Parts: sequence; C-alpha cells; structure tokens
Amino acid sequence: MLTMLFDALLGLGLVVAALGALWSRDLFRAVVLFIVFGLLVALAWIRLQAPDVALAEAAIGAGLTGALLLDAIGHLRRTPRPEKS
Amino acid sequence: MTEAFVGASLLPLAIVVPLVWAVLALVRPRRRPTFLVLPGLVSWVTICAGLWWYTSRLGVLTHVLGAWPEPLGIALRADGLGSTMALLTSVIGSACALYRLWTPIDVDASAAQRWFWPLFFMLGAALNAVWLAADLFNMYVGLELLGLSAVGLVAISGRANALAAALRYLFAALLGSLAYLLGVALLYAAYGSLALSSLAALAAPDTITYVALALITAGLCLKTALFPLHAWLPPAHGVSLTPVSALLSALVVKASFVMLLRIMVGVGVTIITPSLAQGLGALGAGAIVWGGWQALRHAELKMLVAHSTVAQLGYLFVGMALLLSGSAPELAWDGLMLQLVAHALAKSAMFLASGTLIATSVV
Amino acid sequence: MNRARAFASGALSVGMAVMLGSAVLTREFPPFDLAVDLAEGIPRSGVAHPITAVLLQFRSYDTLLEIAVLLVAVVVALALRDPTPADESSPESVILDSVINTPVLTSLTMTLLPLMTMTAVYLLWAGAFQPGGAFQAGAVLAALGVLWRVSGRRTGPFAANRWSHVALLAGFAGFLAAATTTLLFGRPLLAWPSSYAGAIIVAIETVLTVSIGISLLGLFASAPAPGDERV
Amino acid sequence: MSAELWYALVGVVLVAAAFGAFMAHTHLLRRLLAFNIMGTGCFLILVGLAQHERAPDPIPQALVLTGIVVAVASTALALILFRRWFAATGRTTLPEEDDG
Repeated sequence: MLTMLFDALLGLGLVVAALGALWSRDLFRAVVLFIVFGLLVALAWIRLQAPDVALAEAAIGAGLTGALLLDAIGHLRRTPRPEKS
Repeated sequence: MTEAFVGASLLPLAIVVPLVWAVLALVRPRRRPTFLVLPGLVSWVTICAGLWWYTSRLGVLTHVLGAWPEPLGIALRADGLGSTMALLTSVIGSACALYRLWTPIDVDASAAQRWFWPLFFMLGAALNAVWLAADLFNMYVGLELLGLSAVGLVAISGRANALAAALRYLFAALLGSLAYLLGVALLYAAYGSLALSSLAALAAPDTITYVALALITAGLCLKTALFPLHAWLPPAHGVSLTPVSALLSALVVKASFVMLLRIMVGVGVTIITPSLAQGLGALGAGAIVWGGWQALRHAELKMLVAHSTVAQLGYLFVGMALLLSGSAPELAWDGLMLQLVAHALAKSAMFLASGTLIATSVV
Repeated sequence: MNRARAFASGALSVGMAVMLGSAVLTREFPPFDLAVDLAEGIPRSGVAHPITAVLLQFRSYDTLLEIAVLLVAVVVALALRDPTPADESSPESVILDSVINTPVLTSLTMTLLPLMTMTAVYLLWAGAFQPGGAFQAGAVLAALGVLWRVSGRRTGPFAANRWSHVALLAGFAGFLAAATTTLLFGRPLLAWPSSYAGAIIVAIETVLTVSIGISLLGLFASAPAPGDERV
Repeated sequence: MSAELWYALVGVVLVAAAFGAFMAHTHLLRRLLAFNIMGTGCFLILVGLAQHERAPDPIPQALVLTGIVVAVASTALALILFRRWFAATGRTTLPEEDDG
C-alpha cells in the first residue's frame, strides 16, 4: 500500500517536473527542474530494481547533463548580445 | 583454416580496421597525412573486396561476436546487400579521401585538416557496422556513431552556415534515432529478443508490433530524408566540404534506408499490408517530383545536386514499396540494388566534380 | 510561438500518447525469454554481476561502439573549441560560479577529492559482483573534475597536458586492442578465453574508467585541450 | 497494475509531452531539454515494459546504460555546436527560412 502510494507520487512528480522543465518561462528554472527530474528518475530506477541505471542516471543524466546545460546558459547570459526568443 | 573461417573473419576486420586508423589519426595528427591515410585506404578496400568475394562464393557469412550465440550475444552478418554496400563504401570512401588529399582546395581552417581524418575513419567504421549489423540495438549504436561523426564532419569548417546545417542535421538525427529506439524498446518488450533472425520467426500482426514498426519507419525515414521529412538534407549536403558532401549523399543517407529495408523484409514482410507499402511508395513518388522541382529552381551547383539526392532517394522507397507489396519481389530487389549502387557512384562523382568545378571557376 | 505551430505540436503529442499507450497496454507476454541463456552464460563470462556481464561479454561489441561514440563527441569538441581562448583566470560559468565558487566549496572540493576518488575506485571494484562498474566510476571521476574546474583551478590532476591526451585515447584503444587480439588466435572478435576473461575485463574496465572520466570532463569543459602541441 | 507497468506508462506520458515540446519550441536549448526527457521516457518504457510480469532483466538495463552515455555524448555535441553558433550569430534558434 505504502509502496503504491510512493509509486503514484513519484510518477506524478516526474510528470510535473518534466512539464516544468519543458514549459517554464525562465530557462534557468527549466534546467534546474530538469536536474530535479533526473534525480527523481534515479528513484524510479531503484523502484524498477535497476540500481546500476540509478547510479548512472544520477551521475550522468542529472549531474553531468545538468552541469553542461547550466554552463551553456551561463555562456548565453555572459554574452552581451541580445537574446532572441 | 577453412575458407568459411577466413571469410567470416573479414567481417569484424571491416569494422575494426577503420577504427584502428581513426585511433592512429588521433595519436599522430600530421600536416601531411598521406603516409598515414594511404595504407588505411588500401587495407580497407582489400578487406571489403575480400568480404564481397567470399560472400559471392559462399553465400551469407556470419561472425558470432564473443562466441556468444544470438540472441544473447550479437552477430555480424554479411549477405549480398551488406557486402556490396561495404565494398561500395570502401571504394567511394577512398575516392573521397584521395580527393581530400590531392585537391586541398576548400581547406579553410587548419583545425579542419587536423580533425578530418579521425572523423572520416569513424564514419567509415560506422557505415560498415550498419551494413553488417544483425541486431536491432546494435544497429542503433552504429547509427548514432554514424550520425555524430557525420554531423562532426559537416560542422568541422566552423563557418556559420556549416554550423547551422550541422545543428539542423543533428536535431533531425537525434529525433529520428529516438523514434527508432522507441520502436526497438516496444519490440523487445513484445518478443523478448533483439536479434533480427529470431524476430523474423516470431513477428505477429498485433497493436504493439504495428506501433513499433510505425515508429521505426518514421524515425528511419526522417534520417533518410524521405519527403516530406527532408528539410534538413539540402543544407547539410550543400554547405559541407566537397568530399563530405559526397560521402553523405552517396552513403550516409542509405544507412538508415538499408536498416529500414532489413527490418521491413525481416520483421514486417508478413504483417505489412500492400496498402501500407503503397503509402511509402507514394511518399517516394512525391520525393521524386518535389526534389526534382527544387533542384530545377536552385542556381547554386551543390544545392542543386543535394536536392537531386532527395529525388533519387524517392526511387529507393518506390522500390521498397514494390518489394513489400510482393507482386514481383525479385525484380524489385534487383532494381533496388541497382539504384543503391548507381546512385552512390553517380552522386559521389557528381559532388566531387562540382567541387572541382566551383574551385576552378572561382579562382 | 504561433497558433498553428502550438496546435500541431499539441496534436502530435496527443497522437504519440495514444499510440504508445495502446501499444504498452496491449502487450502480451513475450514468447521469448533470455533469462535462461543469461543464467547459463554468466558462470562462463568471468564476472558475477549480470549487467557487467551483458556490457562486457554478451553485448561487448555495443559497448565498444558506444565508447567510439563518446570519442567522436570529444573529437568534435576539440575541433570546434572556441577559437578565442578564454581568459585563463575567468571562471567557467557565471551562474555555476555564483552558486558554487565560495571558500566553503573550495575547501569542500579538497575534502571531496580523496573521498570521490575512493568512491570511483570502489564502484569500479564493485562492478564485478554488484551494482557499479566503469561507467558509474567514470561519471564520478568526471563529476570530480567538473567540481575541480568550477572552483577555478586549471592545474592538478585535471589539467590539459599530454597525459590527459593519453588517458583520453587509452580506453578506446585498449578495448579495441583487447577485442582484436582474439582474432590472431583464431577466435571470434571479443571472444576471450573464459579462464582469462575476468582479468581482461577488470583491466579494460580500469582503463575505461579513467578514459570515460576524462572524456566526459572534456565534453564539459572542451578545454582540457589534449595534445595541444600545435603542429 | 504492477509498478513496472506504471513506470512504463509514466514513460509514455513523458515521451508524448516532450515530443510535443520538441516540435513546439524553436529555442535550441529547450529542444535539447525535450530530447533528454524524451530519451528518459523511452528508457522507462524499455525497462518497465520488459520487466512487466517478469523478473528484473539485466539486458534492457544494460541497454539503458549504453543509451545514457550515447545521450550525454549527443547532448554535449549539440551544446558545442550551439555555443559556436551563438557566438557567431547571436541567435538561439535556427534560421527558419526553410523550416518545413
């Protein structure tokens, strides 16, 4: 029962975090939500009895990809040229 | 050593040898790469010619990687299609490499000179990996290797229009391979195997199989630039360095087509109805008209040739439709092979010639 | 974004959901199960952890090509490095910098350095019989490198020099060599004799860990310019 | 419903949502985010559906590990191209003249 509740909440959280990452107006917030999404997925991998994937997802999927994207946004903001949207 | 063993050993060598040369080109990047590149080309063509010869004599060759039999392990398989494409790849690849070595006209950055060769040999290895693959997920990894090295070669000059073309190409390639991977995921869930050989016996006409085949077809058509999913192709093929344009048009777009052909013939042939096949054929016919019309309207030579690729790819899909609707499969198969080989030779020659033409007329 | 584009993408999204959902919900029990083959193969693979056995034995060829993909990405990164080199003293990123580059972090990095290195070694070692392995360990190494760079350092274990060039290539080159050597003995590609397989896999994984770490870091910074001895 | 099927369905929703966003956005970084979320959804379907009503299966899990590394390599390559493109033109989108 408790695990079912956990699964339900985690699935909901995943979808909410993903929608935030996809549609948030502020790009920085979108990337932060993407990192949150990555960490939540790592939990889902543990629930799917895939601890190897959970490790890789947390380190690469959330950590490294997140750092790459944050770095790129920093690059955009540093550059004085006006950003077209 | 038996003849079959020698023949089967050539299969992994056709992939490993270009990989080795990619590593060598990275270890010692030189200003004058001729002495590094030429032995690589000679060994590559020799191996592929040997593979083609053994396949034509002995029939389909199989190499069981790691001695783990399918479907637990992965095998490489060379049939007539695969070994012909491998030989074609080595010959056209060598022609492009020689062009690059001996007519360094459009070299505009030293970076391009230095990083071209590792990416070139990676591209060659990836093409052979796709021609000889017999496993759905292995095809995915080969396709990704192909896509990323092709994008790298398009972008290598670093000019703004090349970067735009590379980005457009990359995003189309990423979407296409993800759709393919989704289809593969569904097929594994439905059948519990990834080996084409075991799927051929199991495939049944149920919802999940249709959805999987639809995703695979959509993804691979996007990567083959089938009309109307072709918008990424002309810029990528038009603005690259000349030998890269030739490689992309002659060979790279055909990789995803050959994968689709293998999956359709292996898994889909019993469950694809003739009307579905005719739908693909109709898109191919649309490509012939649209690509031809666009080619007529373009004044710039390389863009004209690139649009003609869109049209020529349409013929491949018409051929596939004939093959799958099953009225005259052998004739359709012959026509397909002829079009694959003829277009690869003609289009690479056309790009190389137009590159020389542009270079000599501008200077 | 215009109305037509929004409508079209919404329709595509719903179509995708319906198509995939119907496929997932109607799946029938698969006719084929590799579990038997797996259970039979693992004792002969030289490793006890099934996922490591799949990655470096049953489907090792996939892994070889995957390392090649990573290498291609790094090569393109090197080819397209920003032609105007950044000021050496400037931090990697304004945002990350404001979030992270504080004295606390700097000292934290120094503390984390041995800790994370140990974690990487542990993960690598654990991969033989429980979750872990070259990819996870390499990712931890790369994360360490990212921290190291973000805290403003350019020297030390993650600096650009000849050794990082060697480490970058060693993983793929070593794996390729180990894969091909079997052909000389008349065996298929990647078919290591089962008595040596365990040792070979540990050796490959160790080199791969360092290479994956350096590659991922190189993708992050695209600045540890390996082999930057301009010709 | 088993937990495995549930997570596969979550994967379906993620893929569908991210696919829509991929087609709707023109900003390349947003498209890249959508690509990564779509990939994750695809991996959830792969493992979840394969393990539905069956024991944990190391083969799809290993495939996902490979897929994650390929995805991060593609993302990094896209970001490098994007940064050079932005440095050259100041644009965060592709030129749209023949977007079709």
